[in-house]
Amino acid sequence: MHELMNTAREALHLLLSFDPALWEIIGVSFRVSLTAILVALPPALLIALLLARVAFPGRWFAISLVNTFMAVPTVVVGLVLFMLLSRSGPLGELRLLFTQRAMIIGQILLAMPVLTAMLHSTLQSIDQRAWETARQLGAGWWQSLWVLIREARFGVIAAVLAAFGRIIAEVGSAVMIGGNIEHFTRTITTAIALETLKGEFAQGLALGLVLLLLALVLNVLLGVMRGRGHQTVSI
Amino acid sequence: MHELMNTAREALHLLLSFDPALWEIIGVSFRVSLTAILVALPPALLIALLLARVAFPGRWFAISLVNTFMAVPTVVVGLVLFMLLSRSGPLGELRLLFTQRAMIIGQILLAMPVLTAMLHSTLQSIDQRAWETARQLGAGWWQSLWVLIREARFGVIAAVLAAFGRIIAEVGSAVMIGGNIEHFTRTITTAIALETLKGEFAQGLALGLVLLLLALVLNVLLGVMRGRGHQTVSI
Amino acid sequence: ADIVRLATTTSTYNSGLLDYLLPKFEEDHPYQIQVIPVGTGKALRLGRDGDVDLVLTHAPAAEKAFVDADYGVEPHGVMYNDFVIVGPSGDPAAIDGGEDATNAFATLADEGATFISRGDDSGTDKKEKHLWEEADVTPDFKGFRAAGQGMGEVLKMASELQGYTLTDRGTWLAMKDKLDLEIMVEGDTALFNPYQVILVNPQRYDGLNTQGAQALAEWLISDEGQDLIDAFRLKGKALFHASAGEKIDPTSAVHESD
Amino acid sequence: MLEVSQLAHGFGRQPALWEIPYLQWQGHTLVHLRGDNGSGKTTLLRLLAGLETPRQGTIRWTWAEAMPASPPCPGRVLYLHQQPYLFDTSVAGNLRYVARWNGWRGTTARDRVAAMLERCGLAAHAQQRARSLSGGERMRLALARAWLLSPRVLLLDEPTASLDRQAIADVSTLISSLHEAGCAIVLSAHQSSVLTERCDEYWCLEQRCLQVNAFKQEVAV
Amino acid sequence: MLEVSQLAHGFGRQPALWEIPYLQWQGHTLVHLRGDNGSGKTTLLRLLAGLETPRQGTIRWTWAEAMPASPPCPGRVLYLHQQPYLFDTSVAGNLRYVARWNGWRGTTARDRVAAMLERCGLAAHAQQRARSLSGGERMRLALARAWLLSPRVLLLDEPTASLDRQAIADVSTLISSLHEAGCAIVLSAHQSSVLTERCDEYWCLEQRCLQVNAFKQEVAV
Ligand SMILES: Nc1ncnc2c1ncn2[C@@H]1O[C@H](COP(=O)(O)OP(=O)(O)OP(=O)(O)O)[C@@H](O)[C@H]1O
Ligand SMILES: Nc1ncnc2c1ncn2[C@@H]1O[C@H](COP(=O)(O)OP(=O)(O)OP(=O)(O)O)[C@@H](O)[C@H]1O
Ligand SMILES: [Mg+2]
Ligand SMILES: [Mg+2]
Repeated sequence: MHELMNTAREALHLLLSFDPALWEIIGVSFRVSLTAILVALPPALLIALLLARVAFPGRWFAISLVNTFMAVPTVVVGLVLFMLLSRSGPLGELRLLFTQRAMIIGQILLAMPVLTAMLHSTLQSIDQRAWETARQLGAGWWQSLWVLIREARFGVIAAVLAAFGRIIAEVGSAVMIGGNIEHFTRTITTAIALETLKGEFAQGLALGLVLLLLALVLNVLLGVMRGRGHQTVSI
Repeated sequence: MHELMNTAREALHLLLSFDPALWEIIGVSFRVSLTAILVALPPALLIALLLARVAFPGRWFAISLVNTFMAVPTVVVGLVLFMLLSRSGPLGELRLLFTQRAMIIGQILLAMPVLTAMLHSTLQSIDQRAWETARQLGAGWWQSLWVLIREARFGVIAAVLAAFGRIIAEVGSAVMIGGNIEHFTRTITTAIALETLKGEFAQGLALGLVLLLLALVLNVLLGVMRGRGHQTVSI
Repeated sequence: ADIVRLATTTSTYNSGLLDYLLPKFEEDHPYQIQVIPVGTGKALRLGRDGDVDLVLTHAPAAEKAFVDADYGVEPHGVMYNDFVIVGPSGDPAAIDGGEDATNAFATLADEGATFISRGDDSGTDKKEKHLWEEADVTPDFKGFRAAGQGMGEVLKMASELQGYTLTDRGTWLAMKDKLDLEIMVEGDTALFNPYQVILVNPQRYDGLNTQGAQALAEWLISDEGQDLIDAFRLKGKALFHASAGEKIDPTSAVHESD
Repeated sequence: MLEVSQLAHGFGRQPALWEIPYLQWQGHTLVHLRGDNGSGKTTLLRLLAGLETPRQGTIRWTWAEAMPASPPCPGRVLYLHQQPYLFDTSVAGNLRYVARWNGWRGTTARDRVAAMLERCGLAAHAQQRARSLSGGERMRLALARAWLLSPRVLLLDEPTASLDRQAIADVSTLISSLHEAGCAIVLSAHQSSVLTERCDEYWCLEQRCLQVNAFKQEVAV
Repeated sequence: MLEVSQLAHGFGRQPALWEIPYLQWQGHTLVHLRGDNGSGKTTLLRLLAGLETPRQGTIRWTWAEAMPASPPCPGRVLYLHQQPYLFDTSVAGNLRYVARWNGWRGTTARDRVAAMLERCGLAAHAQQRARSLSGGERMRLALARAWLLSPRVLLLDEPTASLDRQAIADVSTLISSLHEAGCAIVLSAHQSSVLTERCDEYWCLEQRCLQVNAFKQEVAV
């Protein structure tokens, strides 16, 4: 217990000391993960809409497949990307390995299944009349999609948060294709893994708390934005 | 490309050879993760219901907190549990470290936030009249809860799958508190991590594919169970 | 069976040495060994916290501190191998051929060559830091990259980025087929790499399996264990040299030509 | 018996929808609740069913028989939503829920469910998904669910709005027999029909007040 | 002009709800569509609006003016759900959506929205969340949304079911003026009212057939 308390204190100290090395790592983490989410969101939305609204043969299998991809271990994504981006791999010429760009690609791959599966379940639960009504009232295809998203906004936010949580917290692919290089591709989680490897548990835990504090700030901001959206249906 | 093809072939071979060592690892993985999900589900449901239906001061903060916990890195959960369960930690007397039981605890902690957040978003999207109607028609509190879950079954299944995907694919906490001990606490993901560490990428990837194949089987089964549940609301 | 927990570095585990040794030990002893492969730092930490019964590591300075602080008892040298400096076949920084590791490091810094450092406080990392000190450079030159990962990953990274790195010979041998690298410097006495087995101090924690740990440690330094270590081959190459009770001559470090 | 005093309710910071200084109802009659769109009929019925807490004032149900006093008490005072919520299962499944919740088992449950389906003209739709019913069929199913419980008091929010002429006649008959069996009923409806004509009492929400028996003539027109 | 031939539709493996060998409608009249619960009124209207594909047969809309021919063509043939779907925003927001989708901007949009709110008696509720409206107010909002578009043909599915007497009168006036402005209207309704009495034509779904102008007398009763 005592050690845990010390660690918490150390974490706060770390955060408040504005240690530039720490903020550099935080910057890399958030830049990579936020970019990945932003890039992954539009295609995930489209696929989710397709799966939720368009009847095509093999749809059920496609949904199962998306759900399955949620179980892809991060190391496996890391491995596959590594093999593709490696000098001896088919995309070696791009020289992407051990760059932030490669990490973003990895996290996009990790975020896609979570986003798609959650968005599918959300969009599917929206009343079919919503789409019909929008189309009838003159909305184009994209406008109707936008209305659906607005109607499903709580679910969409939950999906984005889940995906963001997954990729900001992941270490397997970040370390494999980022390489945990100081000042370049070291993120909070790869730094934690390193500290743990060294047996510096307190330091690792402190970094973890820093990550949590920042995630909390982000979530509270979102919570305020989203406002109080509970139903008051009395009819 | 060639290497990737070979690896895929090797994976199939591994799976079909019914190598007992492989199946042992698979057994550990699924036993641990499924147990964790089963244990985590009821409390997650209750908390989600509370957050979705009961107005109490600080509810929004509580929701943000749950969302935040989705961003807890697996290594951090591993670390904290490690420090608690270590011989020198407060719970060291339980002798849980490096056992499957400890891994289950770790995965419960990892599954809870994902489950709770997803279930909250699902239960919240269910029409308030569902609960009222059930109560009016004589359902008890638990029966009404059960009806809500049934009404929200697609979302509930999506939540369970997301949480399952997260914990079966995680390696950080499994390796920290399980210890990756052969025949005892080696799971698919810790084995992958080990193979990767050794540079045996093909072997690691093969294990990853095995995991995916099994997850796919599980998902297709669930998909069949869930059936074709798309709305046909015409009114 | 009676369970003994051994924390060891990934290098010994990944080379396959323990998979080769331990079944032979378990055959004639009533113990079952659970191996927990981690970094040196974490292995010693596990020992300090009493979560394992003994450790097998290769970081002399850290091990000395571990024993001095009474966390561990009965340290024994078990075996050794050595470090080598590896780099891309073209050798852009022109350090090849020498036996002088310090000199080679100084050249790397002067040339601003790409160098991948473990940067994880492991035994190898400590050795590397020591060499930078000897060469009188602060490692912040243009091509210096602190990866903070295990040996295998760092080797992979060096190969991908066509840079230099310092590695233990075991990992190097295990991985060199998959790498686009060659040995640049080897045989320097400064590149010596000894392994020790240390029991966790039974006075600090109840319920440690010290008896089993002792049996294992004694077996490792027994003639039987030592012969087996010497006989171990990875891809046809000897990897570890048994050294129990010897005052080792560092110059006899294994060479790849063995 | 229902006793309401000083009741007022509204939403947000708006003024109260209406104020009801005092209302007593023996709970034996068939009441037609009337009022313009937005006059607060739904709100009043929900308050009476205990689904909402009044901003001000009290609502008390008292029973001659010794039974739990305050709503919501399932099976005693039952409110039917204006747009009924159907559980996402088959039509028969919706009724089976009610049977299960009220502890009926085996053949009892099966018989009662089947009889009710027959009575409400839904037998042909028993296996259909409830959500795919037509507007009128939905309302019938909701009524069937409520009748299964034979509540002491039934609060029906525009039960006849989307029913055809024949259905209204059937519902009227059913309601009358329920009423005769001792069930008190308040129903809201905009349009007069054979059902509203059978009512004994008229409540009207007008000018933010509840007027009792004030417009019998007007309706009868 | 609407031309329907050999039309039949049903659900699952059940027999068709009805069969319509041939129907031609010039699209100038005000039509009252009638039929019992479950006779297939909603289904027919949805088919006409192009929201469903018929199991068999064809539906063709042709216009004198050169315009896209096949439904769904927004703003041309507009179907109003029996239970309208309101977007989860304010009442005014629901109308602003329509304005945006149809490319109106700035003051034009604002003025039209405000005028329509006024016309439909919803001005007082402009900022309220649409989902919290009363039953009648919901229907008015749905009507307001549709009117904003001034469609060529309007298919109204029981628009008056939950409206009060005054509202029905208002709606009748509005529908009449829309009709005079050239909008053809089909509306389904169970109960006769001032609105149904204004209809020029009667369609009745009876015994699995569509009978045109067959029951004018009966309704007038
Ligand atoms: N949650 C809410 N927030 C704000 N206003 C509300 C809310 N719920 C209802 N209202 C308003 O209160 C008024 C009364 O609503 P209520 O549903 O009780 O009317 P009603 O008499 O049932 O009308 P109708 O005949 O149209 O069903 C309406 O103007 C409605 O817009
Ligand atoms: N998706 C569906 N699957 C099966 N049956 C359906 C489906 N949709 C509608 N039906 C059935 O088809 C019949 C016609 O439905 P429809 O909604 O067109 O009737 P309606 O004439 O509008 O009735 P109401 O006056 O009650 O609104 C009903 O019996 C209904 O149960
Ligand atoms: Mg109402
Ligand atoms: Mg209908």
